[in-house]
Amino acid sequence: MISLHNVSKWYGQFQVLCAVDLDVRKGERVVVCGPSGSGKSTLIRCINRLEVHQEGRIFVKGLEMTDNVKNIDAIRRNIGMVFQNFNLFPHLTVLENLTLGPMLTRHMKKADAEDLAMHFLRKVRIPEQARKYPLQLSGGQQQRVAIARSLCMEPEIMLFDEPTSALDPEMIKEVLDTMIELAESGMTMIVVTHEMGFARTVADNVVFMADGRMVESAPPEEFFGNPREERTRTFLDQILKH
Amino acid sequence: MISLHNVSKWYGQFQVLCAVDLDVRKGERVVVCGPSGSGKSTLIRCINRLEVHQEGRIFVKGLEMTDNVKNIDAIRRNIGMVFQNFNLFPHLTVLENLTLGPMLTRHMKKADAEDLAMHFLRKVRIPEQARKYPLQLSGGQQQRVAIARSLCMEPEIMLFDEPTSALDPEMIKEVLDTMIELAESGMTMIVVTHEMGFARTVADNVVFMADGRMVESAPPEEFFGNPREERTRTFLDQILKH
Amino acid sequence: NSGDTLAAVKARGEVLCGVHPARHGFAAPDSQGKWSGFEVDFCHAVAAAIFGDASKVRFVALSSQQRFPAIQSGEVDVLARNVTATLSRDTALGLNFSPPIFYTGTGFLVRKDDGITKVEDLDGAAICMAPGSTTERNVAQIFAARGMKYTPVVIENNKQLVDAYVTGRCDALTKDKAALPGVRAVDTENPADHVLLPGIYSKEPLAMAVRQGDDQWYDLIKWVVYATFNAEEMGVGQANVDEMKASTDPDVQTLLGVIGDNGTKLGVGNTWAYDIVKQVGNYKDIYMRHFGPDSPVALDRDQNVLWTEGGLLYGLPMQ
Amino acid sequence: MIDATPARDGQSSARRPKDLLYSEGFRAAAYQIALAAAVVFVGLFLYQNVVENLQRQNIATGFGFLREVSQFEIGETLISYSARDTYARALLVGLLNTLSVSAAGIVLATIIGFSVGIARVSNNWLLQRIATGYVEIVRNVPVILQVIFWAAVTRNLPAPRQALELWGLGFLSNRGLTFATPVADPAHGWMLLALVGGIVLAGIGDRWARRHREATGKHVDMLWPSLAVVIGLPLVVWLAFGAPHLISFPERKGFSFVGGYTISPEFVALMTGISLYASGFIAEIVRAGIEATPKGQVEAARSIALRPRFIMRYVVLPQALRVIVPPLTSQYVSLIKNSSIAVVVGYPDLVNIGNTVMNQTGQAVEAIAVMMTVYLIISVVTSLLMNTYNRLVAIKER
Amino acid sequence: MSAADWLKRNLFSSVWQTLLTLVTAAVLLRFFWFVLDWGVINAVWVTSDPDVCRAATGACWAVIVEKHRPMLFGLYPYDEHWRLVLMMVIYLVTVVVSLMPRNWNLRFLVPLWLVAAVSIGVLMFGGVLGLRYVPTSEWGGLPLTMLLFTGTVLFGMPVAVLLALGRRAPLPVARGVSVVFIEALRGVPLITILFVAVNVFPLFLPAGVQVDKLLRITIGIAIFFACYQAEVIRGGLQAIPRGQYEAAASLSLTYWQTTSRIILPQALRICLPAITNHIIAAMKNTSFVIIIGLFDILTATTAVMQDPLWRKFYVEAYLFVAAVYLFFGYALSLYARKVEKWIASGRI
Ligand SMILES: Nc1ncnc2c1ncn2[C@@H]1O[C@H](COP(=O)(O)OP(=O)(O)OP(=O)(O)O)[C@@H](O)[C@H]1O
Ligand SMILES: Nc1ncnc2c1ncn2[C@@H]1O[C@H](COP(=O)(O)OP(=O)(O)OP(=O)(O)O)[C@@H](O)[C@H]1O
Ligand SMILES: [Mg+2]
Ligand SMILES: [Mg+2]
Repeated sequence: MISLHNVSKWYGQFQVLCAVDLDVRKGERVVVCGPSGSGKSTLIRCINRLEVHQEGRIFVKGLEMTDNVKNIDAIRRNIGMVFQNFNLFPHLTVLENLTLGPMLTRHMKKADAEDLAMHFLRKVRIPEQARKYPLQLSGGQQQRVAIARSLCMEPEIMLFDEPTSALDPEMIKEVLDTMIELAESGMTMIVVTHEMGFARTVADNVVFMADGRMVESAPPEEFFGNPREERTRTFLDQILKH
Repeated sequence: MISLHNVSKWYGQFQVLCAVDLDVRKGERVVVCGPSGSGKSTLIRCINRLEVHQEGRIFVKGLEMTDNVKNIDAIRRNIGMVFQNFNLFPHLTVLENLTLGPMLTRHMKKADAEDLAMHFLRKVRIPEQARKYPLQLSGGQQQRVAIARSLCMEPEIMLFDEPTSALDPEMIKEVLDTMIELAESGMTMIVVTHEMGFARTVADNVVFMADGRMVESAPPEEFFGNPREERTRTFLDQILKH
Repeated sequence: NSGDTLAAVKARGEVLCGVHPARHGFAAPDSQGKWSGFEVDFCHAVAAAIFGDASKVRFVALSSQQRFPAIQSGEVDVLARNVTATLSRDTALGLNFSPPIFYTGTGFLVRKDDGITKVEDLDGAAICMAPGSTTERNVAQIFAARGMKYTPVVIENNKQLVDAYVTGRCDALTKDKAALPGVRAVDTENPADHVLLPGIYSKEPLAMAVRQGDDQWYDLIKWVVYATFNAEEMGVGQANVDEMKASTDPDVQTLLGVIGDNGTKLGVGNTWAYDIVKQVGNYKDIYMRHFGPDSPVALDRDQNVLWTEGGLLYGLPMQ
Repeated sequence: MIDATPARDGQSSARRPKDLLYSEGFRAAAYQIALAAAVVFVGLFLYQNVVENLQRQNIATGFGFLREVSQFEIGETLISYSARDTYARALLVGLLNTLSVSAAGIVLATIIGFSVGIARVSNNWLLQRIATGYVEIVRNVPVILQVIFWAAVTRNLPAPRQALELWGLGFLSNRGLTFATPVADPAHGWMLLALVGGIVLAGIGDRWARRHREATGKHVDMLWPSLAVVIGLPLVVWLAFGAPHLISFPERKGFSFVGGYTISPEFVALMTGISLYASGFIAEIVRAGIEATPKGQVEAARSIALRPRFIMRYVVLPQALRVIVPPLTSQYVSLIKNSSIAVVVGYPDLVNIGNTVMNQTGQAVEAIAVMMTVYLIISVVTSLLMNTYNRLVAIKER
Repeated sequence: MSAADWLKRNLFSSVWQTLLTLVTAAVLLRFFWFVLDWGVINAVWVTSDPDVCRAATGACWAVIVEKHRPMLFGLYPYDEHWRLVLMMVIYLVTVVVSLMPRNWNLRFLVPLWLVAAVSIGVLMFGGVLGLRYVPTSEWGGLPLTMLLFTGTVLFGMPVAVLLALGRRAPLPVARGVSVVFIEALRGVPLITILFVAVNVFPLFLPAGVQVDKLLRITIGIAIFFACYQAEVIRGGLQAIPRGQYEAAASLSLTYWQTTSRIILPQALRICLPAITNHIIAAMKNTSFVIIIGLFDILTATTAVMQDPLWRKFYVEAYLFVAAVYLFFGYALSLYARKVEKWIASGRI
């Protein structure tokens, strides 16, 4: 589904991504972790072309990500993205947030789009909030709306950028539960997160990044049980001691 | 030292405190816990008259808390308060934060006030930060400054409202250590916290609140080992599993 | 209330006199800030009468908008600022007017090369004028009476007003006729390019004004004016006043305070009129100083001559 | 005392009378009464003085003068007016002039302000710098200096005889901007009607397109059809009336021009000065509005594959407008207030006429009160409208 | 980033951008050429003969050289202009010294300002030490602008703080009075307030009581300024978290102690940028006194431009006045930016 070859990116002089290689198969669930500033966000934002990579090649479902507007459009339709701070449209109701994309880019009828939206709202377990505005919801509810909004585009791939790090502890669980359900339904997912419990439960592969490099990539048992690299071990020690 | 008789308080229609009774003897250390919104903060804020109770009577060191300005002043001078998010004065240095109260309300000379401040800064183990501004310190250091600021008023009673809940895990310990030391020095304390380890170590009495009512009050061994009420048990189950 | 003003002036040691900020011939500061002009001299005359020292005046420049509030509120003691005496000002504004010190009427200043020779040629013209002036009303009547139209351009700030005419924004500048030669002489690049329309189209008697309700002060101002008229009539001028003191004419003797106690009756020294003539002059002296043939703003005396010569200046007897 | 929470639910007052002095509730009441008394006392004192002063000096009072005949002419009037009308009507003429110069100024300021504001956030470094320079200069030079400057410029334009010809359509001279206008024709009324009709039709078309899209999912671009109907309909009416094309060209005659329409130099100077000044502030408001929409919003919109114009229309604009409109309105109000410097250049606005009235009648208190009240009403009405708007578009929060 | 990169990104990133850049650059160059040609190359710098200026095709800066005294000093007696120069030096030194943070202690600033105020007063008024007495009605030019501005800020800021506190006070009467006062004054143009100060205010005083006109006008502008500034400060007050009040209360500080030591210092820091904007606006607003005939620098310049011989060069004269305002405004905002940086870095 997704493959990155030798992708590099610079901000001015500063190299954020150094020759990153990554392959994600259909239905595979990859968790990306690593210290702050290591380039995790940048990596997944490149896949969606919210950032432009400068070297290497990125393929999504066989289409190469170039500056071809058509390709970008096609790829974005196939990819849902969930952000750390939700980025819901505050001036639209939950339902409108959900139907905007389907109606404008997938040319769905309003009624159909609303049916679809309610379907996914039920899936994330907040159908009763459909008429409210985003800022009237709790953080956990907002993030679930954001997930539903992405799902309404019926993407084949979902990207998550620290979806729980802006949430209070009680709300983390509800969002993670939603994501686990989603994973179980067979969605291809790349998740940047520090929730190691989640990684253990659902990941097919855990990737560890540091300083823009992919340091280690392994199935969770191996990754947590027997990390190969010294860096990984230090990182895991720090994070699991907590 | 402190006694509450039948204290009730409403916000509009909503009753936050329902006929609360509480007695704290000199040197006693009481930990208050309970689910969010149960009125813990409101309770200790009433003791300091940061909130005004509407029914019942509150006595501190024999003085009744009414709207008599003289009494309020006398009581507040005897009570130190530490808040969840520190509430240090960001425009003053640590030292100025500490000397402000003594100079303005206790009419101390500047030199004396600074000696006193340094004394307590040493006690909370950050004398070297005296010239810095609060925002240049870590959360744990800020909270310790806040404790020192209260101590500079040389109060006989200290109130703590979830002093560690805004802190990162690494910093919680340093603040709890400071509080334990304080408890060992014989200070009368009421602490709202969910740190059950702390409660076990220092509390003479643990109080459990729910829905504005005092549900249970017992010494820690009894409270944790053999709670009388069903509500308490559920709460403890939840909080200790975590 | 009566007597308050004189007492206050004496206590202060100077007269506060409201004048026009820049009306050449009547009142204007020179580049050194020293005031001079016809109305300025009447202020000096008042000071001479009270203190025996004409220099004890402080001038307060007032725009046309500020002049009445300034006198009403006591910011100035006397207004000598091109005020036309009218009934409504006398009553509704709470003022009292001295005898007119200058008789004039609405005048028009126009450019020579526009070929305008009389008011009738101004149909359709743009006319610059100050707001709230009697001129503004007179122009409305003059044009209405002739069934003509015009575009008023009304600007309060005198500099801006004159500027608007000089730059050509207006075809004519209208003011009291007596004020226009000053504009022509000082503000235009080439005075010869501008002419005053002949004829007088309205009555504009300019007088000094004081607050109502202080009769003593009003009397003093009134008689200061008459003193200048009478001095001219008796032939007592700045040049010969000391010789005239020896005159045996009882009228002259009374005027100059040699006999009688007119000064005491007015609440000032008995040589008050002598001081006026000595330090400031009689009416003719004052007039010639500012409007005489040698002055930059030469003006015919027209009606501003003594009644004995067919003019309108008539000083009441000072017995 | 905790001043963030007024002691609304304070307890019953203390029990002993001596304690009363120390009671929070009693103290609050005492302070209030003292303050209220002081305010009333000062008010009465001032009122008393005014009444006494006016009476002692026998100055007329009251608003009766409004019904008296004004006896002066006004250079520019939007309604019929002559020296035989009342002071009240003269003031009305002034008010209408204030509103007309403000309306023109608002349009001009908005156009310039939005252009410069967008240039301020442009990707083009050069354009952005120029816009910044412009904003810094027009905002920091006093508006009154700008107006006086433009007044000097307009006055120093050539006299009518040497007027600058504008492509045969009009003249620019120190008598103002005179330009050709179509000779009045019954067709014009109908064309205006057609224009309004066209705008209404375009609105209906837009709604239809939205319904159609919602019902079928198909997007119909209404931009060109809308433009066509708004421009086309009046054109059709014009042709239907036989294309009346008589135009009144201005000609030099007498002191200035006959024919066409003339905008006075005072109007031009005042409008230019106040609108350039306001445009600098508007540019900053627009820039702030554009920058206020968080980057994440655009990214989220992109990630659901919205095309740039939809992102603009459905995500950025609705949020930016919420930020822009309130300060924009207060700029409009301050532009209206700034139009009062008309008095310096001689444009007959409300203050200028009020000033004349004040000089004529000598009733300064009343004349100034009239001016202040009118401006106050304009401000209050605007802020009421603004509050309503804010309530309507407010982003709902918890 | 290399220069080429920078150019590409900021000026030539696309065809459309390149076009835009070229067109703007052309216009800009044309404009600069004009400025150079008119303002420098063909300009006349010094001459006392207006005909020399008229003959030139460029700017006539000579008008400023020739007329600088009446423009800068207005009606003030000509022979006494040295007093104004001295006054401005004292004024500027005092201001600059008090703007330096290391001088920020009241024990130094209060005497400094007292001395400055007294010596400026002596210089301006005279009447002692053998100096000729000059009444305020003869003051003018740049010194008058400075005095109006300083008076506005010195008198207006405390009033603004009081109004802002009043509007946030726990006492409903105080709130009501402040709200009505602030909103009413913000709803009317400054001109009408000046009219009141000049024409109506004297009627509000008991008979015989006089207040100097200049003082009345300064107070009028100051109160107008205070109402706008109060709203800014209110914004700052609202931004102070409730916890600050509570912490102060738990230290048993009184209302005034809390306000002066805890709340105001923070609120003023928070809204410093907006406060500066309004202070700069106050400086611009002093120019409104032209309407009531006070001889500030702008009025003095319009009066000077009345001279028929030099009238033609009004553009140069007004550019000069604009430059004076721009200079002081820019200096103020630069300084404010510096203060913000100091605040951010915790220096003050
Ligand atoms: N627009 C930008 N300009 C310059 N540097 C940037 C920009 N965006 C990100 N960076 C830098 O690139 C590096 C990688 O950023 P990235 O957001 O990918 O890190 P991350 O691994 O997601 O960290 P975190 O866990 O904090 O989110 C960081 O050092 C960041 O400072
Ligand atoms: N100013 C207020 N107005 C109305 N309701 C309030 C106000 N302050 C608190 N409450 C409500 O009173 C209840 C008790 O609040 P309180 O802060 O005492 O709870 P708590 O036990 O401290 O909870 P937490 O653990 O979340 O701090 C809550 O339901 C809260 O929503
Ligand atoms: Mg990140
Ligand atoms: Mg709490």
